[in-house]
Amino acid sequence: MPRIGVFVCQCGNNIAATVDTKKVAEEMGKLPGVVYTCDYKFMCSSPGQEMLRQAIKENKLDGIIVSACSPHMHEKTFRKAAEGAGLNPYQCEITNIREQCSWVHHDKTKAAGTVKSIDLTRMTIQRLKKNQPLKKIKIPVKKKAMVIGGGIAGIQAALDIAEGGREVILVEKEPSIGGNMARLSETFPTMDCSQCILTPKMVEAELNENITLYTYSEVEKVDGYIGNFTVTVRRKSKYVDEERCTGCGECIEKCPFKVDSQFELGLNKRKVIYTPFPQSVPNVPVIDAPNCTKIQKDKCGACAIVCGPKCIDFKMEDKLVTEEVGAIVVATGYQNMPNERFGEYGYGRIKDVISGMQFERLASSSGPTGGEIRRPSDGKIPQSVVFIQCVGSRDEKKGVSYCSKICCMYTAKHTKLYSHKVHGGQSYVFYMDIRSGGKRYEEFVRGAIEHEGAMYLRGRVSRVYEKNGKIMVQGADTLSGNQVEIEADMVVLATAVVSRDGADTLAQRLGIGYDKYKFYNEYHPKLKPVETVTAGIYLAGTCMGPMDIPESVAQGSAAASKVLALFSADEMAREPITSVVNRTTCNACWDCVTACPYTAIEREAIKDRQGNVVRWVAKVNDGVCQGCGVCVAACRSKSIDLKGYTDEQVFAAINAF
Amino acid sequence: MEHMKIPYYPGCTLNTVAKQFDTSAREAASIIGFEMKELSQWNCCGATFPLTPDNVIGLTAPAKVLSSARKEGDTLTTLCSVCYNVLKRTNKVIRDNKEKRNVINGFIEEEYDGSVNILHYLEVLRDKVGFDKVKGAVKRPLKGIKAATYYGCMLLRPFEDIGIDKAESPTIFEDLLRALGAEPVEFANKIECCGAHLAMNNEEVVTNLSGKVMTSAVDAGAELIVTTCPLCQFNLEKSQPRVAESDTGYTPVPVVYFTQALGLALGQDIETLGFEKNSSDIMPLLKKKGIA
Amino acid sequence: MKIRIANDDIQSLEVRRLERVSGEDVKRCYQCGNCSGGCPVSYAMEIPPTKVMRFLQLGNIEDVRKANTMWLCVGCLQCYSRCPQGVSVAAILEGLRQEVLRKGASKTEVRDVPFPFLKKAPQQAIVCGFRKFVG
Amino acid sequence: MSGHTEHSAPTGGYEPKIMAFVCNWCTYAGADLAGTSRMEYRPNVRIIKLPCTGRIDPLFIIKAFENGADGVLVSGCHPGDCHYTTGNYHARRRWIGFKHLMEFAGIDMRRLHFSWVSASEAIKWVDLINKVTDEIKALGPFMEYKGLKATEAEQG
Ligand SMILES: Cc1cc2nc3c(=O)[nH]c(=O)nc-3n(C[C@H](O)[C@H](O)[C@H](O)COP(=O)(O)OP(=O)(O)OC[C@H]3O[C@@H](n4cnc5c(N)ncnc54)[C@H](O)[C@@H]3O)c2cc1C
Ligand SMILES: Cc1cc2nc3c(=O)[nH]c(=O)nc-3n(C[C@H](O)[C@H](O)[C@H](O)COP(=O)(O)OP(=O)(O)OC[C@H]3O[C@@H](n4cnc5c(N)ncnc54)[C@H](O)[C@@H]3O)c2cc1C
Ligand code: SF4
Ligand code: SF4
Ligand code: SF4
Ligand code: SF4
Ligand code: SF4
Ligand code: SF4
Ligand code: SF4
Ligand code: SF4
Repeated sequence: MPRIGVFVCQCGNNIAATVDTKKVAEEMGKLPGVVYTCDYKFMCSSPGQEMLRQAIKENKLDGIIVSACSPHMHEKTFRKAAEGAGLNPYQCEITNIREQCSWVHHDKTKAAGTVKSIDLTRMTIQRLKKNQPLKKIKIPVKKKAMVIGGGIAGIQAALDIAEGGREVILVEKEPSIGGNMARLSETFPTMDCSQCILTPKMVEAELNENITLYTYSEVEKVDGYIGNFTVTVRRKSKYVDEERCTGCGECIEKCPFKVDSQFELGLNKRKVIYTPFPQSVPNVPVIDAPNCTKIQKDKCGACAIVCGPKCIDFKMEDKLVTEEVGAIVVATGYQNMPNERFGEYGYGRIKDVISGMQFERLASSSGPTGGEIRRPSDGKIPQSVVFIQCVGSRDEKKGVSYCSKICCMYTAKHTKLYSHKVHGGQSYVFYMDIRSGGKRYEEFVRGAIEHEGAMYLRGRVSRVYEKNGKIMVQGADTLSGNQVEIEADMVVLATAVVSRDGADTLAQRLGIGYDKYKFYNEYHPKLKPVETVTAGIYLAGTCMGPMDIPESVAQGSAAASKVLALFSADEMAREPITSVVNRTTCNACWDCVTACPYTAIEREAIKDRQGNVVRWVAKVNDGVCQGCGVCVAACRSKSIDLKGYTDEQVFAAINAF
Repeated sequence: MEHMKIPYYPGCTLNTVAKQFDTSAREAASIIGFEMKELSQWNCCGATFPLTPDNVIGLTAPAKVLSSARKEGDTLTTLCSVCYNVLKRTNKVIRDNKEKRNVINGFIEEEYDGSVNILHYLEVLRDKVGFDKVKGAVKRPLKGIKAATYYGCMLLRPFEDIGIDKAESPTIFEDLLRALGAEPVEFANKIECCGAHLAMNNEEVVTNLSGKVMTSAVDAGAELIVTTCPLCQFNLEKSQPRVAESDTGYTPVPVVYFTQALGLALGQDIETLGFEKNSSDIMPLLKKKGIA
Repeated sequence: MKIRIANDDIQSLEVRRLERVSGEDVKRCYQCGNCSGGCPVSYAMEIPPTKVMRFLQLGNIEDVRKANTMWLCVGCLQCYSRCPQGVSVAAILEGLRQEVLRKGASKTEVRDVPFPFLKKAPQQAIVCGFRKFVG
Repeated sequence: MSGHTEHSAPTGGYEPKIMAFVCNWCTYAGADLAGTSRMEYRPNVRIIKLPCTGRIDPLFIIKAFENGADGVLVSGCHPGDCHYTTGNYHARRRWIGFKHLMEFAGIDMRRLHFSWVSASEAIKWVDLINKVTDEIKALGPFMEYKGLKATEAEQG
């Protein structure tokens, strides 16, 4: 027979005014297994708690009920008090007779409130009888983090974590970190040069002792859970020994072959052995294997000959490395929508129709034109440039329905750069709305219009075509209500910001969610903006959706602070409310596996002595399980149950109704 | 490829004022090695796909054509872009919209389910025959002829229903002309409208739109304009003198059906191509290029 | 021109009827201007396509009815093809034409069409023209 | 062991007994807010707190009816707001198959209510309880299962 104690709280007059607490206690005393009852003025006060501890000890109670306020208020208090008296804290249950009874049933005769309190307390008592002692789950935390993606968001996160004294591995799939920001010329709203503010950060990341750079690398596999991830990284062969390379650039100099530069978006060529851009970090070239004649046809080898330290190895292979980390920050960024999708704008057909990012390269002093705005077809300086906004954005039919958020700003920036660089040139901007929310953003756009003379036309462009060597831009100016046509020398498309190709594959490897555009889902868009549903995995920057540099950086720092908070203790304690599988009855239907929103359930092989698999069963990973109980309801053979909310406990409560 | 017989819907115009479109196509087919088998029973498709979805009656005429085609095979080919557009869109409605299918079948007293595959003659050449094979059959390459391939509207739009090629940057037509030895030119208005049925009451607009098509073609260096639709053909040819009148820099060029160009390249007897039924004259160009 | 706007206009039953006939939802239009920009006949229209949509949103169907726009639309579908919102102004204009034609009125009487045209023009132009202009 | 205290309203007459299964994060907190705001509502509901509506087993509901409930209410977070991201979707998906089961078990579907109440929707909670109580009251006691419990007890 259990020995249960029931403590009914009066909460001053808060409960006692409409609930006869004495009667509740008396009634409960009549139930089998209840060996102690009382009612008291303030259970949560120090004397109240002391009384509770005393009663447990004196009456050798093995379970207690406190009928008082909401468990959200004092469950922790009373469980701690019970623990102080040597009771397992999960043998203490709360009945809510304040928020659910006294405060909502104002009947002064106390009839309704008392009856309901008695019912609720009885239900809790019956439930308590089925309780099992539980232990908090302790998870050791590996205090090393991984950041995936070395754009500005990832760099910032890595630097902040390193600054906090923890080790970080920064994984970047390109030969250099820097991401899209490395391509930009000057940046809104302050117009500082992108390279000037980015390069120091890149170098810092390279030099910081706590940061290990894995460039030209990709995450292949992720196992484990918060505090204990095991990540397999493929380090693609650079064909250059990173340790020995001095970055002298001789090899690049001597390589006789050129191909289109991806970094320059086709506006320029690069060698087959290359660094993406001069300020690359690390400053170690890689060989573009599919284009290298040595690797493909065993001819050439010029680079290896000139390399002083002899670090070129044409036989080098990819390496798989495994890293154990406690937290992961995902900062894989964005790409631009392919412009070819909009045949009406002639991109790819008309040479001087370029993308906004290509314009950045033209305007960049380290770009293919040394910062002069020259059009790709003939190198002439364009005297009129038409900018088309919302290309692919806000276009449900052919593009994406969302607003890309940054293009209004960077287009205004482009008109400014253009007017500074080409005197007498005229820029035209076709826009639908100008979205310039942010500190000093609206002023920035107004400046482009009022001081730099950009002509803003409200309307979309319908088509772009060539006529007598000019580019004709045909659209509407909805403010005057007319069709308009402009003869331009160059057209710049502000193409939509979209998720990276392969973003979904990475998300699946990490077990994080993504939306229909393959942007990663934050746990809560307002209150948990850098967390994911998978504990221990955080997000930063444009892998979540369009944003500008300030936001990306803020998120990098936010994610880093989450990681540092996690790393501040050696282990994490978690509520033991997790599911367990009954291995004898589980028939491996995997319904629970599909149902679990956290992919917390794994398939486990049961082997015989010889090591042959005899059977499969489901297995819950305590580190991952969040205790929602969805799996329990999904299991048809009743082979999985949720600790703290077992079927037995719930049925006991229902049966006591 | 074994001998192919493809059910064929000529439509009313190809039976009358655009006879040369029809005959040149049939002849070319037989040279390439397939047969266009005219439907034994057909009626006018209505020449307009009703743009308002509540107009189901407008779909009955094309539905009748489709249901008789069903009895003769599982594909149906057309030449005229308008017929193609109307039949293909109607077919899609019947296939995808059960409610409308029932209403339409009730009207035409047939049980048609939308299972006929509608192919434009260009698609037959591209997908069933293959442009390579067409190229192989060329006897009289249209060498040195800069040709403007004028798509117009109905062959391409709406993309979701038609899908013959990319709506804004199609190439099927150019690819054919290239196979025939001609040099297709890229011109601005190749997918813009010629003025269509406004021919009936608004010459001004038709001249303007057709004029833009032709001037942009000629500006791009075209010496010949090739069409896929009798109405385009009519509007362009009819407007050309007026365009030349108002724009002194404009040199008129011959306008022909693509099947005429095809027949020419395949070595068909020039006399049988019906060029005399066109109101523009292709002969000087052919002479100049040493083709005739 | 000043447009007075009242609740009755915004909730106009006539516009709702037009929406039903055309299968379009005028609210979908976000006034980007692409249709006016691309419409080949826009230049000759008294109210270009984008403005047609705006007038209908405001419930001002009267002015749209009076304009030449619907009779100039060639049904080329450039508006629909490029509308980011998937709106077919062509269908709206057809709906407006149908309103007139279904009442038996005509834009063009058969006797007004010149005989040489009837003789030489492709049948399809005549059939289509009749469908678009004759009630 | 069941020992439902028979009770009647101060006015006398029939008072239905209603069991509510609510999630811990949204609806339970919403009900708490009704309390802290001192709102008043009908006293007929007994809450059982679960982590998520996704935890609810159809048998819980059938058992509630067996134990004398005249109506059952299920309430959790709004779609998209689930604390466990998709738990409530699972719950909703399950209802579909589950409705048939209920009907098969002879339960009048009007006695089973589903709702979404967020942590801030105290008013919605109050209105919901009042509405459900009145509706069940109008339906009268759920007699189909009455006595079932007793027979079971005799046998087992
Ligand atoms: C034309 C243009 C102009 C702009 N101008 C401005 C401006 O003036 N001011 C401003 O504030 N913002 C501007 N922006 C926005 C700015 O580019 C972004 O806000 C910023 O670059 C986002 O940084 P990020 O780190 O989130 O992403 P990214 O820069 O995209 O970095 C992501 C990094 O992750 C790497 N990566 C991707 N996938 C993987 C993987 N699977 N494994 C490993 N690594 C991976 C990528 O190689 C890349 O290095 C502009 C954007 C454009 C398009
Ligand atoms: C009408 C309206 C509707 C909105 N709706 C939304 C919405 O739907 N969604 C959304 O995301 N955002 C919304 N917002 C924006 C949202 O309110 C803010 O983003 C958010 O509240 C900002 O929080 P905060 O902590 O920065 O500032 P605040 O909420 O202003 O908090 C600052 C706190 O600091 C205290 N304080 C100030 N000075 C001192 C001092 N010297 N010493 C000590 N304490 C001090 C203040 O008393 C206050 O408690 C809305 C805003 C408005 C005006
Ligand atoms: S335990 Fe809760 S109900 Fe009791 S006195 Fe404290 S606050 Fe009030
Ligand atoms: S071996 Fe390859 S990378 Fe080296 S110089 Fe030759 S082509 Fe360039
Ligand atoms: S020559 Fe050798 S050391 Fe110099 S950059 Fe090339 S690989 Fe590095
Ligand atoms: S930010 Fe401006 S240009 Fe970019 S999608 Fe939004 S509204 Fe269009
Ligand atoms: S309780 Fe929820 S999180 Fe845990 S295993 Fe079951 S479904 Fe997954
Ligand atoms: S649903 Fe139940 S039986 Fe099926 S695998 Fe999971 S625990 Fe095993
Ligand atoms: S293109 Fe579409 S959204 Fe834009 S103005 Fe025209 S109808 Fe409206
Ligand atoms: S269908 Fe009519 S409104 Fe639309 S673009 Fe063509 S002519 Fe203009």
